[in-house]
Amino acid sequence: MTAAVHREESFIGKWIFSRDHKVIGLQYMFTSLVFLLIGFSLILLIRWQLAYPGRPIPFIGDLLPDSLAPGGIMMPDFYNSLGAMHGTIMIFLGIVPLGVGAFGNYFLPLQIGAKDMAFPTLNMSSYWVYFVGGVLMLSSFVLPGGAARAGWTSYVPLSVISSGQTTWLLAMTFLITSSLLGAINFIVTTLNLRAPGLTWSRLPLFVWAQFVTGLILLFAFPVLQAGAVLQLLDRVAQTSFYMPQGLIISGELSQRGGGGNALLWQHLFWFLAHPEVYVLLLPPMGIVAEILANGTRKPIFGYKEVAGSFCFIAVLSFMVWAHHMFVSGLKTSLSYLFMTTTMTISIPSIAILTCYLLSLRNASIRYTVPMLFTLAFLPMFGIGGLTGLPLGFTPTDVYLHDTYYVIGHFHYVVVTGTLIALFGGIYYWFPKMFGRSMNMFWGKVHFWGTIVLMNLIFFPMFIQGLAGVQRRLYDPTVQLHNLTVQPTNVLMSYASWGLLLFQVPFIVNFFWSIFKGARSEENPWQATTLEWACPSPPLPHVNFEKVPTVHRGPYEYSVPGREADFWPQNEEN
Amino acid sequence: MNPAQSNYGWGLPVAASTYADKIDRSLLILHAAMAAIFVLWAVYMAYCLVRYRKENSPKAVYSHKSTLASYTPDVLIFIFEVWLIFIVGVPIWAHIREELPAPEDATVIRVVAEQFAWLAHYPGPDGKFGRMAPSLVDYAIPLGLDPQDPDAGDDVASVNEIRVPLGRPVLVTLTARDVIHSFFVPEFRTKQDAVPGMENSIWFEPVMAGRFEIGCAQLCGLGHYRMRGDIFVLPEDEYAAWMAGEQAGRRP
Amino acid sequence: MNDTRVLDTSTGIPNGKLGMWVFLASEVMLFGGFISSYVILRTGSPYFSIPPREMLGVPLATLNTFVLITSSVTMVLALDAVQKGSVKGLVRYLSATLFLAFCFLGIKAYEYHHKWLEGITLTSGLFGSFYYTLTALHALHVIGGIVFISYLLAMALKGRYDSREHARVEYAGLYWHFVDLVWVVLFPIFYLL
Amino acid sequence: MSAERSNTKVYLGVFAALAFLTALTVWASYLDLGKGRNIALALAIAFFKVSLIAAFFMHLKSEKRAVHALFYGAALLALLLFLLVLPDLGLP
Repeated sequence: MTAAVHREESFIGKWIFSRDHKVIGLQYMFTSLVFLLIGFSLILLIRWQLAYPGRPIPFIGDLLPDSLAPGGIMMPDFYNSLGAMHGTIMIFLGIVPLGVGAFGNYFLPLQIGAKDMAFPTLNMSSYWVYFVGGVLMLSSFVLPGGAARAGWTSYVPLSVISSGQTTWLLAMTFLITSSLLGAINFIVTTLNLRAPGLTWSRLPLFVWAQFVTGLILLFAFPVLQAGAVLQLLDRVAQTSFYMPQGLIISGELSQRGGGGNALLWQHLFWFLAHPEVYVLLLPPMGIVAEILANGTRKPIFGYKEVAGSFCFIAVLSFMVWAHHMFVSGLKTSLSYLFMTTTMTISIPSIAILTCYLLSLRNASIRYTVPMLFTLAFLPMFGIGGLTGLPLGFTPTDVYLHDTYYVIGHFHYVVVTGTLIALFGGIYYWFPKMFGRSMNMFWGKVHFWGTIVLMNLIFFPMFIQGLAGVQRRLYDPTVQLHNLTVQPTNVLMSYASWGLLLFQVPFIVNFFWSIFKGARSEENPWQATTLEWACPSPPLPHVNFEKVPTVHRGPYEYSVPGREADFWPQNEEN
Repeated sequence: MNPAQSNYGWGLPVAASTYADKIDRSLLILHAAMAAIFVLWAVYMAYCLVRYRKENSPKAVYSHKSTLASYTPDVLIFIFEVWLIFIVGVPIWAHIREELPAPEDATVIRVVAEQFAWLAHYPGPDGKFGRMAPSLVDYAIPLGLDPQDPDAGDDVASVNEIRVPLGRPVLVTLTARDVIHSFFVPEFRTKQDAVPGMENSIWFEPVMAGRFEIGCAQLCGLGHYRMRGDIFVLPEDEYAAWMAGEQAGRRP
Repeated sequence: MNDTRVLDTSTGIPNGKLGMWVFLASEVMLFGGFISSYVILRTGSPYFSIPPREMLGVPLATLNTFVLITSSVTMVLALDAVQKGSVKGLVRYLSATLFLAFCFLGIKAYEYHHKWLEGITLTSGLFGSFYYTLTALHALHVIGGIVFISYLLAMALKGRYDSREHARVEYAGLYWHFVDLVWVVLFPIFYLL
Repeated sequence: MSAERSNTKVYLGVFAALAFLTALTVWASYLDLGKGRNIALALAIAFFKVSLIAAFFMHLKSEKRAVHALFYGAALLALLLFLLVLPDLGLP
């Protein structure tokens, strides 16, 4: 393959409309980190309202317009908007673009020894469609209708009659299109552009995770696209796909034709949303596998079991969605089926966790910062996974559904699971991306502060859930059964504000190290996968000086009879 | 009588319906199993973190062999789950969802959820619900009861308050008028979405008299948090007296 | 003879073709979602009134299906022609495909107008809503196909394609056959059942 | 190159089959075979036409495993969505 003639690109061509997967990866990273911060700050306002219902928010209160928070006291509508946008921004604009867009775009081609993604222009347009979707989603706060307020799940008929949803739906269409373009790229790149010798059983688990995630996105997102189009028409064109007969809205009989079914949206939405939560989970599990093998200096225990479990999760994730609907009028016969499939899908997650934990045996563990995050991922994701059992089991789900137990469950999986692994990934691959390493002392400060405070926020949610505190309550003290556990809200609120403080060292450390971090050589962690076989940052447009050929599995650490305890994939002998 | 704070503690609220203790037992079994699994893994992991740290074991042991024994956690949990679902779960779920009591020996009530209130509708002594027309709905008659309908004569309607006699199961037919709400009574461990355009029926049988709180568990708009109501479980005679009072109030 | 750019992909399938197939897989799920919603509401909702057959204009729709099938054939003949190296054949068949695509849209526009006057509108009932939503989405895909094929025609006229270099013609063919395939499913479920 | 000549014949043959099947399904829809059988027949004909187009026009017959996996995977998942939602909302 003739090396691409390196023409001097203008600043625009090089950084803004670049087709280089590394630049697009960085664009995704910076944008998704900003969105994560925005989404996180929304919930800090909610935490004040939950801790001290009805009292004016101290500093920010009077900055907010009177339509949203007169006299600094947050109105219920604004509270619902904050909650809905927190969920939407964190999932669709924050974590998935960080896990799939940033890490996937940057490191998938590197780890398979490719020059770039299969379709560079498609890759660039996927970022810009995501960017437009993100801006549109955020702009809904200032648009006349205000932000969406029917939860990130946007259940009908509430989402059809309340304002702010049209912008949400349009922005979602952009985000879905962006994810689909990205998924096409990931699948074709993994299938077609693997370096010579890189067979499926030598593929790093991170690549397995991204490939399987691409397939899940490809098959799941279009169904939500269909659902969103139907809901958009219900809102804008007065059709009634989801609007049943004879609705009486604020006193008057609605003039719609009626005949639709409100549960149809829930089926279409959760058909995407459950595979989506595995899209949130799989890339970080891939990152954990990479860092764990590197930190324990030994091959991941049961490579085939883990890769097999990824595929098994992907297939099963399309058959479990209605466990979100056990109490929503789903027919009882179907709830038996979905309870069984939900319990079956817990097996591959347990299998993966078992393999990761068994990798610690006979290891030689290095407590580097990425390794700290990875080791913390294991128990935290364990709690998240285990608390999923009572929610997938119908008799207990009857009580726990739509309470704070559910919120504790998915935050343990997504925040102390996925986000912690993604932080570990940032510390681990920062030297490769910028040629400098992040400050490890501040990394440890960030780690310990984040882990402790996250547990202080999310563990009391289980206590609230068992006490029956419903989710999305503007003022929990109105319900008498919430009064006893109300003090936990105060603790959780202070912990969440503390968590914001502990992100400051990370943010400063991240941007400071890009320019001033200590220089690091090509393979600082002495890892074996291909992305360490090219200069850091990798050569623009071609990554590797010469196309690497792969001779062995991805995690050949501590091979007996060799003095170096790591054996890179591309080394001949 | 306001609900003594005793109904709600730091753990589960008081189990005030027949199947509440079944659900509590399932919760206990599950959480005990989860705690056991977590503790076992935590102990194992802590041991590994200390025993196999770099200083203590400078050279890792290279192996790709995944022994059969490594599958024991998965197999054990799978067996536990199979037992849990088919032996424990399915019977309880069938009991809660499918064994609805016969209408004649249960207190039958229609509950219509609307944006931010629970409208209860009792059939009255004749046991028959009056016709409800959406077109008749207005402030005076929130339920839209048709006055001319003979059955509606003795119907009783109430807002955010439901009275039921102790000792008989309660059969509730749930529907909603505008958006999806969710009828949730923590003490009875019962929860069911009220979906517009659909009639979901649930049942519970209180085992103690008292005042229990209804909450809405599905986001239904800006008033979702204040959409609360009360279920008063009255002894048989008190309930009869109340119903008689309602009827007496009816005849001019 | 396959396109010469199938060099060193690990699966031996050229990137473009695999990309198109992956895209078509997502399209199957998109139309799958729509058609499932339509059929489910049609069997499930008691208020789903199906208009009488005379209002649906079955003969015209049959002609429309025939037009789209013919365009699918001319598309595959275009690919066949360029594989045999005859650029003239390619141009001829591509223009035929374009013409037939415009015919399809023309007939579809007339059908919309006719149905709207007959009383089947977007908000006249669930059948109308689903009919216009799905067929409009399909028509959008036809328009997308038209843009793709006109680009091919322009390139073919400039002599860009020959028996060795014609990958894009194949990919446009795949896309166009998929659009025809979707209509083959939409036709019976809207008009005949 | 003789294999090439017969291609056009194959395509025209498939074209004739598709045209015939379209006419057949329209004609069959006017027969009153009972609701269930009408639906089954129409869907069977549509499925047959779809497989004709996919196999011959899209050359699915001569494609590699990866493409087959994608196409059948998508079709199966779309069917899964339909078959799992139908009993809940579709049937009384």
